[in-house]
Amino acid sequence: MAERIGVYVCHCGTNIAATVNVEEVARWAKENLPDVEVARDYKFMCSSLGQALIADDIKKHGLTRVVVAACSPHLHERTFRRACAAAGLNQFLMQMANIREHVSWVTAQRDAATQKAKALVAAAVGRVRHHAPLETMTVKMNPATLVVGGGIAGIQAALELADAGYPVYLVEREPSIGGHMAQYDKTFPTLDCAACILTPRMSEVGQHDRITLLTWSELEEVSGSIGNFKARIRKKARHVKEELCTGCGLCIEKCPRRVVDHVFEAGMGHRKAIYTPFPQAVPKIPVIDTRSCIWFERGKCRVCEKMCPTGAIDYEQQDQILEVEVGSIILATGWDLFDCRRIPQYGYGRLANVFTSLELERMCNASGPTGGRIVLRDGITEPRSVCIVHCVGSRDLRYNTYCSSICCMLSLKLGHLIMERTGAKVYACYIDLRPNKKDYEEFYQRLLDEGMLFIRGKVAEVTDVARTPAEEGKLIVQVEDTLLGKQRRIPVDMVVLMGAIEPRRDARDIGLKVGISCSMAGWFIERHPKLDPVATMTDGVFVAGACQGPKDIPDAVAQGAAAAARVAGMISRGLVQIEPVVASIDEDKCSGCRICNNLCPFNAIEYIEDQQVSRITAALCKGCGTCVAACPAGAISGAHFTRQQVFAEIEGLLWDALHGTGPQAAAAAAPGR
Amino acid sequence: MNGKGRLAIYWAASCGGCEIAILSINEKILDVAAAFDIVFCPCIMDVKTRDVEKMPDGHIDVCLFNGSIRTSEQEYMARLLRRKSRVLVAFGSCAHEGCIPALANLTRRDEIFAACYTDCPSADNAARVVPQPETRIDGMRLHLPVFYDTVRTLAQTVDVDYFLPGCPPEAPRILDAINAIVAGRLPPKGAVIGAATTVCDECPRTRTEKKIRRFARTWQVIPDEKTCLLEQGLVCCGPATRAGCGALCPQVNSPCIGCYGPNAGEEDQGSRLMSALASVIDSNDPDEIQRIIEEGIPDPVGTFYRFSLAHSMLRRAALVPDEQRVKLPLPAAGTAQTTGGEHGR
Amino acid sequence: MEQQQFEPRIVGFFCNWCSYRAADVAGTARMKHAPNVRIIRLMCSGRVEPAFVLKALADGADGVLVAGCHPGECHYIEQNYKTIRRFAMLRHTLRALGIDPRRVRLVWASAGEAARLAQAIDEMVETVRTLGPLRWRDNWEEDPAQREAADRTADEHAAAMEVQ
Amino acid sequence: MSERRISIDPITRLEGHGKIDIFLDDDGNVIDAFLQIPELRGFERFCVGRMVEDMPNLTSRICGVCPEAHHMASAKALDDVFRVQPPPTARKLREMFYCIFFATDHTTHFYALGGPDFVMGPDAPKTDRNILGVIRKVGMEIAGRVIKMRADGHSLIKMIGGRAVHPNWAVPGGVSRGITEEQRREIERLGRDAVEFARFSIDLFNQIVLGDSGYVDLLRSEAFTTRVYNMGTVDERNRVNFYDGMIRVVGPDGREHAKYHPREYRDHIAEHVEPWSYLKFPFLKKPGWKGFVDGGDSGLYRATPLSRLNAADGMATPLAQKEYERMYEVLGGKPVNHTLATHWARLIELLYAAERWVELACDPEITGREYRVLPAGPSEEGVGSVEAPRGTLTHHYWCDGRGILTRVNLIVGTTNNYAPISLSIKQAARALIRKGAALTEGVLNRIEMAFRAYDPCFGCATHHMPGTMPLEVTLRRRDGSVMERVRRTDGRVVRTDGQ
Repeated sequence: MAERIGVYVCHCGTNIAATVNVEEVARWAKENLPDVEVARDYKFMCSSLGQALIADDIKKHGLTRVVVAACSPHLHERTFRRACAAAGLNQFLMQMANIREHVSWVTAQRDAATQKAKALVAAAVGRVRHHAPLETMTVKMNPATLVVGGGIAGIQAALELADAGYPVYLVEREPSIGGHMAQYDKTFPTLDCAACILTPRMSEVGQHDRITLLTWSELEEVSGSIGNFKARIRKKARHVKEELCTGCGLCIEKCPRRVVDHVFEAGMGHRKAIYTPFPQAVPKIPVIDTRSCIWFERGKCRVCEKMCPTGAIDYEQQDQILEVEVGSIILATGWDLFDCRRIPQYGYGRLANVFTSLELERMCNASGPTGGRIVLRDGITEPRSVCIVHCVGSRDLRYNTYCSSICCMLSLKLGHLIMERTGAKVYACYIDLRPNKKDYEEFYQRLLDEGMLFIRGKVAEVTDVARTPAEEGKLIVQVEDTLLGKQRRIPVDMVVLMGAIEPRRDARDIGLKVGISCSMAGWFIERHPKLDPVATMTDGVFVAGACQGPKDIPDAVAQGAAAAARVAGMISRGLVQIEPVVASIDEDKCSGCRICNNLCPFNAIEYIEDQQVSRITAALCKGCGTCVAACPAGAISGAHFTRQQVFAEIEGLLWDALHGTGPQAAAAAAPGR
Repeated sequence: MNGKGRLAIYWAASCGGCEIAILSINEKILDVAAAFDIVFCPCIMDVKTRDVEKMPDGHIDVCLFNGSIRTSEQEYMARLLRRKSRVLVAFGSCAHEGCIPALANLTRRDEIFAACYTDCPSADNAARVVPQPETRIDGMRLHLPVFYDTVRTLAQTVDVDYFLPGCPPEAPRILDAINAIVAGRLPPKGAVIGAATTVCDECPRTRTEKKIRRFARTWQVIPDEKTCLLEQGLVCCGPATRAGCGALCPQVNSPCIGCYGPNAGEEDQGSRLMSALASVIDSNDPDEIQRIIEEGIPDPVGTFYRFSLAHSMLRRAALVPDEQRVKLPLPAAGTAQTTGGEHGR
Repeated sequence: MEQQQFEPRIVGFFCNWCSYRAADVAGTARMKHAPNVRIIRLMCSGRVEPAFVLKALADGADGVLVAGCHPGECHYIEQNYKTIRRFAMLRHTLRALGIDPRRVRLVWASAGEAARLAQAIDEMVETVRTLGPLRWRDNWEEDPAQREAADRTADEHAAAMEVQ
Repeated sequence: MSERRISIDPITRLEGHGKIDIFLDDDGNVIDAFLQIPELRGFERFCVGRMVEDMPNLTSRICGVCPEAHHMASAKALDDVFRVQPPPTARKLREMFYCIFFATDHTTHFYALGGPDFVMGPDAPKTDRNILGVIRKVGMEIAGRVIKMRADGHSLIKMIGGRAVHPNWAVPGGVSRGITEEQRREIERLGRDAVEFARFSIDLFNQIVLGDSGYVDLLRSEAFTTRVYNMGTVDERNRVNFYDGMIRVVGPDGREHAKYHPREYRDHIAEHVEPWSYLKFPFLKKPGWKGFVDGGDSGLYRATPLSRLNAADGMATPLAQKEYERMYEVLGGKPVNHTLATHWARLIELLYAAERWVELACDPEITGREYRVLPAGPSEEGVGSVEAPRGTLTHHYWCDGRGILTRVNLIVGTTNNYAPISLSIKQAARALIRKGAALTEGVLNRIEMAFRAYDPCFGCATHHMPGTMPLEVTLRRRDGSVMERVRRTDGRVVRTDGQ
């Protein structure tokens, strides 16, 4: 059936008309292009009068398609779509031809410009004929939310949502929530006690009736899409029956096996084979570490079992797989510390008294391995001089180019604690100091007053090879003081390395599971770095905290809250809109060859084993069209960018070559050989 | 179709396999004889072009025309049979898409003559004789049809009603078509009578997601008989090739070579295959990608357009490849064309 | 003389997020460049099928320019890597068909790189100008001599008369 | 002096285009006769640039009537290119497959193409002179056996090679897939039927032809006798073999002229080119090209069932050997130069093919699992040769280090016979067209019989596409004006036959 197409050529004042013969283009379109019912030129199509012009024609001439030749669709596509919709024409039956940005503004040659404008209009007319009316889809929103990661960011997000009255599943891979913050003693710049502000939030989570807390658990797989995700979660065997355990701690006390704790204590302290990471752990229920448990090793012992007053120990316990259904997902998986061994010249792991920031954090912690005493590896001697090395693995092309952003403040905090508790002389070797937030600069000034010594220069080496008697038995920090412009050798008792904040080693796998991607560095990519910092390219999936980039506690908390707010908004609306520009598979044409199966980064394509066809979940599809282009059977079509539409557009663009008009089509007409 | 219909079977530029395929419907051929009077079939009976020329236009109910068009004589026969037939069916890959002989569209008449007559390793042709449209031997005149540069499909020569794909079409599909015609259950004009999915649909091999690190040449691997050949690195045309054969080649452990042409609604089989195979190359490094492609697919046109070059969007290789053109700095349009042109002949 | 000069027709396939915006910015900034490239907007360079390029060349384009986001910056995460793969395959095939690879070009342009894009467009137009018109359909346009030959067959038959 | 031309355009009941022009003087005597082949496909050229391993599939499209022959010759050329020896199982599978094809193909020719001339008789109404006529004459029961024979052959070819027409099976170093024991049993069963069918066909030939003195005279007549060299492939004991062996050439006098390995073909034969045909004329180099004349001094040779029997010392299977001996006994010793005896020879080959097929089907190695070995890589050159039903078929490839073809040469079954066919036609024309003698359709058909005996496949020959146009004889003056035309008017009759 023949379409009735309206073509509107905009002067845009003189922006277009000065270079393109707009009247000619309109006249030509009416005379030469099939099914063009009306073709007009007008001063400003985007003005309310211009829009009214279109609306009237739609009614008067019963137009079924509209082409607007004006500026870039990025500027006014919405405008003209609304105008059409208002006049009762489906908004997707309108096509724009960009004759300003792509024509009148890039050339001064009037003929060439007019010729090109005609081509673009012909293309739009050719294309729009094949447009289909599309409707935006809506899906119901499941009010439950999955939060992955029980650090401060995840805790914040979970509490915000739970307090708003929505159910939350909080998944944490360690036996307790709390994350890195639980390892700290004080927090900068206020120096208030981390535990004092964190533990109340933790127990809130533990007790909240809307939060299902799943510790010692990991995310296995995610399917579905915004509004209706399905998540499979592996609840690792604790070998302690949660429903029976009272958290009395007897089992831990009596457990004969003591092992170094590399996770929570950062290798500075010990724990038992059955343990909770720290006294205030939430939940209090311990976990048997089967790799070090004597019973699991040699099949004897069972002391904990004997000791347990409630018979909660269960050596036979198996991993469980839980299926939860949620409407959205918040990733707050946090960060890992840079492995300082990677920089051998700093001697970590070789020179006893070179420490990492986390190790020092644990030492400072009153409930830590040393009860808060800062000592050398011998566990007795207090250092009389300490050097803090900044940017270890950050701002360094060989490791991470980015700035870990918290180390400067961390260094100041540690410097303060060291001086406070040992009176030692503290140096800090830095590249730049970046105390760039509220009250940070003040804190820096305070440390200057307290006598912390700052040397601007990147440390070249830490060694124990003395050159002078004064250096004997010391660690010597080799650094160029770029302010004094000379090499310095600073002999100290202790060196603290400010290791970089790195993405979780398995961040990419997690990203893959939920269909979001990581930057080159490995941080999850947000939808927009400024305007949409917690959403991602996958609808219904949000990120919060350090998994999105290095950040300190206040920022992590802010993001947790922000993510929660975004989710709450969608839940309260109850429905979510989905763009109709998506791909779909004609299952009769699909032969199940599975070429398309791993082409979608958003996991929108699934293979239906029993029917031997692939299927696209519209809600997950972003409409990029890559699978459409790949399908060897031509079974996949991309709404609003179908092969038919693009082909028609190409033919339009080349109207002068095909229909033998224009400068060289004349030549083309001449016999070729 | 009431009463007996009139059937014609003609071969233009084809290998004769289509006739053998028709004979291969075996005893069913007698049913056909019952439904149709065969009024023209030079392969098996002595009926003449003269008779066809004498027939009133539209006298033949159905003409199964196999073979492509590459000489003046074939073009003449195509026009003649179009005129005389109510329903003209492009039968088999040659008439439909050009088939393997259309790979000749990668060359030119002069190159073919050179290879066959003047530069042929076994020819004894010091005089460099090549066939001529007309030869006179003391007064005796002998004519040969003109040999074209480009192989054309039937539809590129005359108006065609239906297409039957395959090299050759498998017997069951032939019967389907004939029965459809007899029962008057004809699809809309211009339709390809065949399946609307691709060979994988009929292929019993197990498939998973595709990640290709290397395209293997068929002589390089003995493929496992159970799993998808493409996943074993072999360039199997199955994913981009219309079903209907029953995936015969994969079942003898050989990759599909694409004889049924593109899937329903698709025009250019090679481009679909190209796009699909490239998409599943498991590398993001341009150099590595280049290497994988060049080592594994040294002959892209012969691989992707093995059966469909004449029917493809570009139809043939440039008569005058860009690199053979005389390059002038910023040539005026006219000049460029004529210099380009002169190489054509 | 100016009119005499061969003006290539080049079809552009630009992704919605980076390269099409870059082309817009080039306009907004009034960066003058060759008007020979006629741009089709697609959501992603990953949507570009070899068939699009073939179609353009067959229908009279002298060249094709595909533009997308820089690798690693794809709006759809990694789809432009598929573009790289397909493009390599396509050029490999076009070379075999006697088409100079320089007629078909792939460029990356972020929304900010208007100048870079405009320059790439000018370069490409000049390159194609030196390559000359492609005028692909001439490759199979019928040689009049061929039609005559076919008609001759007809005449010979027509001239014939019957004797039993 | 007005010159007259008879144009038989085209010749029918063969695979391929063909046109015969016979020039007469005013007395109506034949001056000269030309067999023109009006087409060409140029595989030699367009296969250049392809992947060499693609050739078995590409070249099988040279001819849909004998794709198996090209498939096999090509596979053997690849074995040579890749310097690889297929394991015994593969070798035997290929030969068995090939014998099945041979039996099927010979059946088709005898009953559908050449046979009608004998079964129906050269002067029978042309409308009956075709397979349908044969069916009517010999009866549905026999027709059923013919159809079954072909159906069995094709079903086995499909079972083994993947497809009934254009198999996709042979690869350098063997075949892509072996056969199972149950498949083997089926092959053996149908093979035994084939042997019976072959014997039955020979009996039929005995009754109809040898039982009819008219035919025997025709067969022995000078008009159908062409004395040229005979070519064929022989095994180590000089017995006929279709799949593999040495090429042996025997003179019209029966003496061995040459025996060589297919790789050396260019030392022994060359091809002559004429401007009036797209097909080349191979000839033996030693005697050389002397034009269209026969005898020991002319380089013309035949490669047909008859020449294969002439070139060999016997058949490798018992029943066929008996028939072989009987034929030479009846026709007066070797070599036989009576063109029409080719039909007889073809039936003897049919019998041999069937027997060999059963032999191989019963070979314990035939179901072996080692049916393919992987080569290291391509060398620069390779030649492969088999006996196609219509003559010795040679594929010769050159390729580069990547296995991309740089040059291709093909000498195809029928091509070998182009010159002798032209000669036979000339001889037949000279003998049959004389002043005063009425120029009947029957006469023209006898001329056609001269080449039909060769079962020529110009589809193969010119790697052009076959397609025949009906027979028509036009007598013209030099100026081209028509003097008279003889034509067959049997189009309608066929229709009425159908009812």
